[in-house]
Amino acid sequence: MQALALAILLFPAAGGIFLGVFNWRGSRLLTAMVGPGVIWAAFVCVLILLGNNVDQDFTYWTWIRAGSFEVPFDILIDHLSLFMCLVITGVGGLIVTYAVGYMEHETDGSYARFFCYMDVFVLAMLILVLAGNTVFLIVGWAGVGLSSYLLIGFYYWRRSAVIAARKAFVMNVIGDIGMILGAFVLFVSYHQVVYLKLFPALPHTPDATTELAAFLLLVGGIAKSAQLPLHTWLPDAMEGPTPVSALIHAATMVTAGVYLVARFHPLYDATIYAHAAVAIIGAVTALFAASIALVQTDIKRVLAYSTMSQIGYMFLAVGIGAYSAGLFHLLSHAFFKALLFMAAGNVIHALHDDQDMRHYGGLWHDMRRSSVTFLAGSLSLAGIIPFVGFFSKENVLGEAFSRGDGLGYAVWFIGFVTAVLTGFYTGRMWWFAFWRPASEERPVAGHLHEAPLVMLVPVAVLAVLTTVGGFLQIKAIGGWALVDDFLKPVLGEERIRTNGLEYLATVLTLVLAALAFAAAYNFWIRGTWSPAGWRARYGWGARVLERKYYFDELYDWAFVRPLDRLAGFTDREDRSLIDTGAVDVGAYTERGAGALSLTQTGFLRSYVLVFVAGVVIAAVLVLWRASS
Amino acid sequence: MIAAAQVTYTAAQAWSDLAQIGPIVAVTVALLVAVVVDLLLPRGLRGPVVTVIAIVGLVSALAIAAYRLVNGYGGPAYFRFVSGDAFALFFEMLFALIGVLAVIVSSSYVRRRGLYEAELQVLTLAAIVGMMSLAAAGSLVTVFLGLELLSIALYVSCGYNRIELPSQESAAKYLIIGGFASAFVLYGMALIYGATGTTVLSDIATRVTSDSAGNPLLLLGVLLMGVGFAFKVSAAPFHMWTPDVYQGAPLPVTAFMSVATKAAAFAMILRVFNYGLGHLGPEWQVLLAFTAAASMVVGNLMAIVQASLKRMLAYSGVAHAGYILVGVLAGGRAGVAAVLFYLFGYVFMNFGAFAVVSTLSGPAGDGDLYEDLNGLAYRNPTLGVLMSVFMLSLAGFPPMVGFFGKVFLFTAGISAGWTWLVVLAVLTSVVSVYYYFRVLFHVWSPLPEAPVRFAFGPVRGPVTVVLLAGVFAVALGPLSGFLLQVGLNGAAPLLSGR
Amino acid sequence: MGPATIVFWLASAVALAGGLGVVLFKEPIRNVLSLVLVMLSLAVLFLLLSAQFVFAVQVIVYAGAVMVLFLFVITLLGPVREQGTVRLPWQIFISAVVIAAFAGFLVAMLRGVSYRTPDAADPIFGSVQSIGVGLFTDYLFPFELTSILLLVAAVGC
Amino acid sequence: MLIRRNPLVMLICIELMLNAVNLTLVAFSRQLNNREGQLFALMTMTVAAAEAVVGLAILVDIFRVRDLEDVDDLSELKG
Repeated sequence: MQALALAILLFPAAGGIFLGVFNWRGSRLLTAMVGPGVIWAAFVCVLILLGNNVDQDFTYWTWIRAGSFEVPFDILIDHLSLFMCLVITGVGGLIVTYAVGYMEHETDGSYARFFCYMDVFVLAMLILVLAGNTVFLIVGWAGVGLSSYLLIGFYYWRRSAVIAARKAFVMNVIGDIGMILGAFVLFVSYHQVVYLKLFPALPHTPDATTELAAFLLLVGGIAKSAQLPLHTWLPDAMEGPTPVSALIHAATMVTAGVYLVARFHPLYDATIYAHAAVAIIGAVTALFAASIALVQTDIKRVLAYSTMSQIGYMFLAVGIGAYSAGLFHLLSHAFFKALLFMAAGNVIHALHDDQDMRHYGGLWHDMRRSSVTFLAGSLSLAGIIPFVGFFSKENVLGEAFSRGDGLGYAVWFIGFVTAVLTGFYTGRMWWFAFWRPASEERPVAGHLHEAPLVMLVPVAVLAVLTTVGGFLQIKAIGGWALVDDFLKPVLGEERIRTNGLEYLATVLTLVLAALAFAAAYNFWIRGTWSPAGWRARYGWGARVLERKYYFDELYDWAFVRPLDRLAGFTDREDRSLIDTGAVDVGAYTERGAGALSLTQTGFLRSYVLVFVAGVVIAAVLVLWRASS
Repeated sequence: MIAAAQVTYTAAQAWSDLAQIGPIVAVTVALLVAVVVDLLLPRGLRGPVVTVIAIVGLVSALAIAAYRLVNGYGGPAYFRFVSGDAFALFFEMLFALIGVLAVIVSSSYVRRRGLYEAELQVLTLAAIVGMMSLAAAGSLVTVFLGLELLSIALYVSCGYNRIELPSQESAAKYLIIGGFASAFVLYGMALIYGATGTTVLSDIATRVTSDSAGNPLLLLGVLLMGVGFAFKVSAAPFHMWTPDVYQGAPLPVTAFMSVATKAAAFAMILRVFNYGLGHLGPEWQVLLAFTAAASMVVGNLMAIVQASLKRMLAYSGVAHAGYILVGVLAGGRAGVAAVLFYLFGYVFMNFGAFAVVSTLSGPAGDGDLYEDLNGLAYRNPTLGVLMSVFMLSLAGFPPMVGFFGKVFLFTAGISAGWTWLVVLAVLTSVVSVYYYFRVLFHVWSPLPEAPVRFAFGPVRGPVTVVLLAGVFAVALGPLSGFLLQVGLNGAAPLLSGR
Repeated sequence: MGPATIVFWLASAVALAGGLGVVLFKEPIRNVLSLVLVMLSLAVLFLLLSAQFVFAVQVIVYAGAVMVLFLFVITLLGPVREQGTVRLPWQIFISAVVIAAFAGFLVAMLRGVSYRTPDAADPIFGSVQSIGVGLFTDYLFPFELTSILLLVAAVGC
Repeated sequence: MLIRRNPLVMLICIELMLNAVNLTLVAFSRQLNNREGQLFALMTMTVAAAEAVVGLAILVDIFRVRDLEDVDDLSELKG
């Protein structure tokens, strides 16, 4: 079993190395076999481990030993990590298989490069969830950031892609710092990095240290999961190829924050403010993202904002302590969002990479199979019974409602409003892009080609899962709770619901979301209530939403430009701050004497002056220290 | 009546002392042979032969040091003026390794630039002798002489390209500011000698106790020495020379200097401050904390705006000096081991990066602008991939060695209570990601339309070196446990006194 | 006030004057000659401090050989008088401030300095013999290092 | 060092600094009855001589390459 646990990591690693090093110019068929193959192999390993009911911390060797600081290379196999591995390798396998068809237009080198990156990404993600200590968690965490950077910038000849990649990377690195500092705080306070030793050492009552550590880890979580206020990278990340969006920006990477909170649940259970912050950030992000999704016209961006919104639900759930509800929503979201992205990918593929919904229409006739699957995903996203999204969302909101305190009701209410908005923008997407008659701006005028089998089969599998997956956990109708039971060894018992009212709330949510979905038809197809009229009346609102609440502008103003200025300023330190006036004089000399133009800086004397000034500062410090 | 009669120095003693400085002897012998050979052989043969001699000398130094380290030999020699302990052996191995790499790179470089070869190798060997003595020093006198030996050898190497003004300018600047800093160090040493009556570090360690902290002579001595040491590791605000000197010097010299001087200077700081003046901790710590913080901020910010890789790496070196100082400040077993570990990793990643840049130089000059790297990954995939590895490692990206080095340094720093400094270090190292990744953008950008400024010459030597450095930089990540153990062994002699 | 004290004050005054000359003169040749003056007066001070060997080396090697080298280079390059500068107009002002601050701190630091009690008296202190024994026992390793140092200097120029 | 602009004079100033150190060393040596200070001073002289020689060599090289009257002309490397 020990070898098998390691094999989960070794398969994608081997695949990545093979494709990256040996198969640059190798056979295309081999690439198409190896790329998804290794992920399926890892999936099989996970299944075997699951079948044998393994629950153990495997230590392979001790990586670092320095006094009390000891980092073993260990893989923690428990129900939580297996659950995550199932999602990553299962859904990931489907997506990478789908990519075999989607990326077919790439050149051979690019084709291998794509699958190499994908395998590396899956590897990093698996390290992240399998790590048994905080150091390896950081390794995986940063590795995920790096590979996502590579994948977003996959079309590196497109400037926008490169910029988006850089933006994602910077945001992720901000998160990494939080993460690293959090791990530092934990290590310094409790002298442990291994989870199984760290968690028992945590106090059970809140104190400043645990709050601080939990907040810092949360910074890592919100950056990776694109929650407020570190969310701006996710919509831009849609510059990557669609399978990347499906894998990274829907199913796996962005849910890492949820996993993090669940993994560190002993820490969050011991805190008050940090834990509540998780719920509040999640709820606010859910509402915020859903409102922006109302006005987006790029289909992948709509999906991106809906991803943010759904992850907000997950944060909300883990923030109120309903960990397995959050993870169930993670699972369900992985199903339906990957489905939506891939079905949308089929359409984009058929329409020659046009992502603007306004140019769509008539797809119901031309691409029936993709449309049906997209409908399943949409209904699930909107939370319509009996799709998986209904059950998981109901689970989250029900837990919030039955919590019975102010926080619970508050986040429930936000979640409820979001659910209605979700129904509306999902409906808009569906009616507008698929149901409406073909737009005259459609880039492909005639009949559209349905996607090839290799792309349709994974979509179909996910469609089936989306339709029946809800029956894993049907608390809403008083049934069983397989996910709760499965995760119980790690996350503990879920609360028993005592409040009967929440079923009423559930019905209310369902009805209103369904009505909103239907109302979108009136809005966008029948034109009973014209969007143009609304826009005329509330133009400022639309503008705010279209500019995404001006977050990008805010960051540019608050961070990017001052940093540029600061860097420019220090740049001139050598030149003019110290040699005040030297630049002008230098320019004067240049004009006057021509030859004497080498004079602006690099003056030895000012170097010596700075040196002596440094000595004076040092002397002040030493004197101050000695006299105190 | 004469004291000389009492001095007995037997042949056995002489042999044992000589064995303690075995690696230094090996390099010195190579140096002397090289000088003689340089005079005797016809011009065409000199370069290759001297190169071979240098490599043989360095490799045998490496072997001797490794042998002695493994067998646990080592102790003071020559009336405690020099020591062959594990700390010294660790650095001697490190310098021998860098030396081999540097000799190979410069051999290829000077041929491409059409310069004389033999003298540069002789100077490199001399600098290595100086560095090794510095790491092995048991007395302030040895420290000073080692420092001067390496500095003077480097002054000359910087101006090695005698017909180009930048090279000359770099040498002159380095010499004048370096001499200025040396005078500071020396005055500090004189004051320490005045306060303690000895220059032997172990005696100083016993004579300086914590209650002598108020002694102005010691205080001033620490201040002046600390300033000079900070200069040598190019920590801000004593770093002003670094970018200019790095940019002007011939590339292999810059590469060698950027890593070896830094390692040697840190060996010196550890010897003198952490060991000799351990009881004055609070006094020198405040000074080094100030320079560390200044280095991290200034180095990282200035590096962002550079257009030349040499200058960027110079400022990044300033920043790294700041990080390493965190470990020095932390002190103790963990801190010193972390410093040794980081230096070992840093040496290979930084040298590797410079070696990559050195392959871009041709008869026309050095290709050290970002633009010169465009499409490197497609022109020479090996170099491209390894350059990316070095940059990731310098940026402290897991699972490269740079990441683990930072983990060790910062954990040691936090454990010792330097939390504010570590937080600053983490923040600034995030800033550093920005400029390291800029290099990656250029390396992986598509091939330029215009013809590249510098085509590849015969670069098999440097490529080998880069490959070696890359292997070290990558392999050290997984092997970090082992290396840290070696570092801990090396730290032990410094701490046994207390 | 014995003769030794008078010599001390005289030599000190000459050394200080020479030091100022080194810093303030504008023709290199005068700087060098001032430095020679400083060195000779320091040599006298060394003698007063019963360091005969150091005295000899100072006169012969330093003031003699090294300074001649300086003079040689200056004559080789031709005497250049420093011109008034247009560059770095603030340099002198800032320098003055910084140096004043530095000097102030030095004084502040050295107030109340206490010296270490001397070692036992050494009958041959300062003699050439004492230095010789020292050079070839204690200072053997540093001594050898200086030989390499000089070799490098020879190779380097 | 701070106000002189002739590189030669800067070298001379360094020599002056080293001489000051020598005086300190020898004075301490006398005061402590300890010969180490004198030995150290001898080493310093050697170093000073070597540094002066190398420095002069570099400066002569520079003067050979171009006519330089002022250390401020050594400012091609900058930024």
